[in-house]
Amino acid sequence: MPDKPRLTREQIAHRAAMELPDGAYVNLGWGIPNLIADYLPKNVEVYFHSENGILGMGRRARPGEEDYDLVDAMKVPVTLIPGASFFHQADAHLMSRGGHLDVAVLGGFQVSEKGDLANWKIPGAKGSGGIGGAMDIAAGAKKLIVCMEHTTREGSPKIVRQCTYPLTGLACVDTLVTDLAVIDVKPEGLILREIASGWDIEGLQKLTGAPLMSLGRAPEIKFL
Amino acid sequence: MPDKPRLTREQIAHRAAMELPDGAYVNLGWGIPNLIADYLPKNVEVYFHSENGILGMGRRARPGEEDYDLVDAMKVPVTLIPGASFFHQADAHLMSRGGHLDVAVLGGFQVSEKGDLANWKIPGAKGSGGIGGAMDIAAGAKKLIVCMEHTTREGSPKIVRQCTYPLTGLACVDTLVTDLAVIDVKPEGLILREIASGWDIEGLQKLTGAPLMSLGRAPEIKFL
Amino acid sequence: MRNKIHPTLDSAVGDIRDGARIMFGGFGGAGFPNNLIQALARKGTKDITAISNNCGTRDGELGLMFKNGQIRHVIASFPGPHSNYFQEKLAAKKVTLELVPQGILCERMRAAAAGLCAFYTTVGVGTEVAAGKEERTIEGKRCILEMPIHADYALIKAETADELGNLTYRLAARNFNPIMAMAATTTIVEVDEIVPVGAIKPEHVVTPAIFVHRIVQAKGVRYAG
Amino acid sequence: MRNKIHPTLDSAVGDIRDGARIMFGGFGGAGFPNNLIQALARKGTKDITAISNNCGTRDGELGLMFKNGQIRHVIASFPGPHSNYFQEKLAAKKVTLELVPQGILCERMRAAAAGLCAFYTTVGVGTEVAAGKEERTIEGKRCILEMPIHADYALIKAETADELGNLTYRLAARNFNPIMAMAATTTIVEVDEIVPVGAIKPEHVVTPAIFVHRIVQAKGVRYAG
Repeated sequence: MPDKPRLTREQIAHRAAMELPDGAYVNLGWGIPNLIADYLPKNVEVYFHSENGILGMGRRARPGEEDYDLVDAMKVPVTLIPGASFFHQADAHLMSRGGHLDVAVLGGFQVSEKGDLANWKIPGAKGSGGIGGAMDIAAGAKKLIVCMEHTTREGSPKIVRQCTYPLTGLACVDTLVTDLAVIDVKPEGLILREIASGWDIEGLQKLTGAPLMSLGRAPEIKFL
Repeated sequence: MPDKPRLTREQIAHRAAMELPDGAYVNLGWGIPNLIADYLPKNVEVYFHSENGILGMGRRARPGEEDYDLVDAMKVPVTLIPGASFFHQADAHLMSRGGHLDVAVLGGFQVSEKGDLANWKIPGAKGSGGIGGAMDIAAGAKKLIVCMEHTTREGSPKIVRQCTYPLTGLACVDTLVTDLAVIDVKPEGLILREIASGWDIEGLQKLTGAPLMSLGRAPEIKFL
Repeated sequence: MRNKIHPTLDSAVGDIRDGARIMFGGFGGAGFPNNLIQALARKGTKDITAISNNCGTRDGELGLMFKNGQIRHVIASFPGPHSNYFQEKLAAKKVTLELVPQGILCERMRAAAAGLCAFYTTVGVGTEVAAGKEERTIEGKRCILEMPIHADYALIKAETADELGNLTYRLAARNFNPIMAMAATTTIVEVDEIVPVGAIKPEHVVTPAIFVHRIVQAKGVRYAG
Repeated sequence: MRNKIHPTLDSAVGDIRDGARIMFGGFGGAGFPNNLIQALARKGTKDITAISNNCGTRDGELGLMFKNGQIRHVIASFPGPHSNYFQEKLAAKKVTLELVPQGILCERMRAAAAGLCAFYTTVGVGTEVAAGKEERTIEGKRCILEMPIHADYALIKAETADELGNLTYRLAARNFNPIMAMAATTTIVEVDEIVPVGAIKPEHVVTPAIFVHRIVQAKGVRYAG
């Protein structure tokens, strides 16, 4: 039995982009979040922060346009928008940790019903692993959105009662955008805000490791 | 009976200026230290730091030359030398507290035999008092010189076993330049390095509230 | 795009309520937001906690705030002998004062800006400023615990803002202003000049726009005293 | 005037002894002191404790130091999947690693620079990085105690130095370099260009000369990977 359709990675990014308010200062993490800049609504202007000391990052550099002194946190050559600024890495993280970023969007391996995030290390993976800026950003952003698939490739829930992967931060996630749902993490629990077309909360709950609540029937995810 | 001659404030500053090594980064406090810049030996180039965010402060501004956006820590209009830089007050004190200043020279009300300094508040004085940057500078400079008269106007020793005035910092003073002597504060006690012309250690000891030691007969203070 | 530019000084401070905690930039006559202070005097906000290096002079800087009785508590490093209105109110117990070493004042504001919970310093150990503070020994050094200083507003002065709020400062008028801009919830800047977006080279920005919430152009009132 | 300018890369690193603690600037391919690293490889200093965000790539940045077996311990936030020489040495237990969140890495270096003894942060609470660290609750927030990271040397890269050591950086090649310059006992900078004293506007200086001890002009070797 083929599964009902899920959002693509690009659609997750598209839906997450709709969460960004006009004028917001935003940090985008690795993975799906890095696709978000392509899906900003036309009337929304946001300012992208990079933890290597850039505010006002523009699109990625086109072939021939690359300057390797101007890279983002993924080491990819980028461009600037007018009004950009540079600062050192401690000031960059003062911004992320000190509550100056309006929104940060990170990828996730697991999110708990309390909003704990695990996104930096897979247990048993080879090599050193690496934290990067994720812990500072998770701890400090005014609003933290996590973009991820709803389940692992094997079909296990990535939204769980308690994270089993190494943690990035405690009670830091505000909103989850997955390939099946938009979910807000509230003191009372996980509140289903929107659901993928063709899915219902019962079907979704089976793929979710923690109880979902809903205020009435959750509307379908739509794209602006 | 008239006292034997003592150094003038200008001579104290002159003698203290001779303690500054070539190329040093130096902060000068209020009072006598502020006169030091006029007495630098010709072959010595030092860089003056001001805690309001200047490195490379030059002489005071001449009449008609004043720019009130360019003042020193005493609010007096100053000039810049080539190669000066500006930075914010937290970085200015990162320099003073973090051990980046080679020498700081402060005024003093009392200095103890252990090198404790009291220089910000006279007990019983009216008003709020004010600390300013003295505590950070006292705590952090690689070498702290205190310039002061050897005794109060009433003739009491300002060099004491234990400070009775409110403290600026503990065990922070390295060298004292007074109107009667140059004294180093060492773990073993106060070591008389030089003495004013016409004075001997016995006469000096009577005006000093803590024991003075000397390696042989201390030479006279001379001016380059 | 959020419009951060306010048409008047009065609108820029229009929502500052009684009891607000406010940082005021400036040092030694340079970089004080004198025009914003005058607007706050006109507004008449009371019971202010003021965080500032100095407490002004007879006619200048924060002096007006004390003259008007708008400030209830002060956190400062050097109120200053010429801060006569402050000294009068302090003597009359109409104002309370917390004296903080200047660098620690900066550092406590920066801790607030950087989301740090507290820090240990050797500065002030064994002095009056250590009173009531936790002391311990770390790596053989006696040190005391210092807490962040947060504020609802920072009133600062810069030379130039672009329309997004990137700031540059003139000479030593920089002083406390960039630190306060980072530390306060809402930063209001008066500037000599507002320039188009892109007019400031990205490497020359001192305060990035993320820290600036309201911009107002003001003809500078300056006090040498 | 102290002459800070070294004629060669080799003389600039000439006194770095085995066992030194060294900070290496750079992030994401930008702002690495690649020429100084090559000089340090020629010198053959061993048992280095390296403090750096990354551990280099196959051929670039710190990679060479690991390939040569010169590094014994690393403090880093993101060693990186392409840091193959580091990963090999780590797997072979020839190198030890302390993983630190990137902003805390910056902040611990800044604490060393600023003469602070320690600080409390919420970052890392409840995670692996909290292991062995003191935890307490301040103002209702769980936080952990973090210690300064000192170093004997910082090897950094800037675009321009004047003859006194004032530095400016190009674009995002700034990154860790100014922080490390402030934190280390001796800061050695390789630059594209040395300009006369006075050529950099005082407001545009990013790293003031007080933090810079040795300057060497180097043709930049750059690694995109």
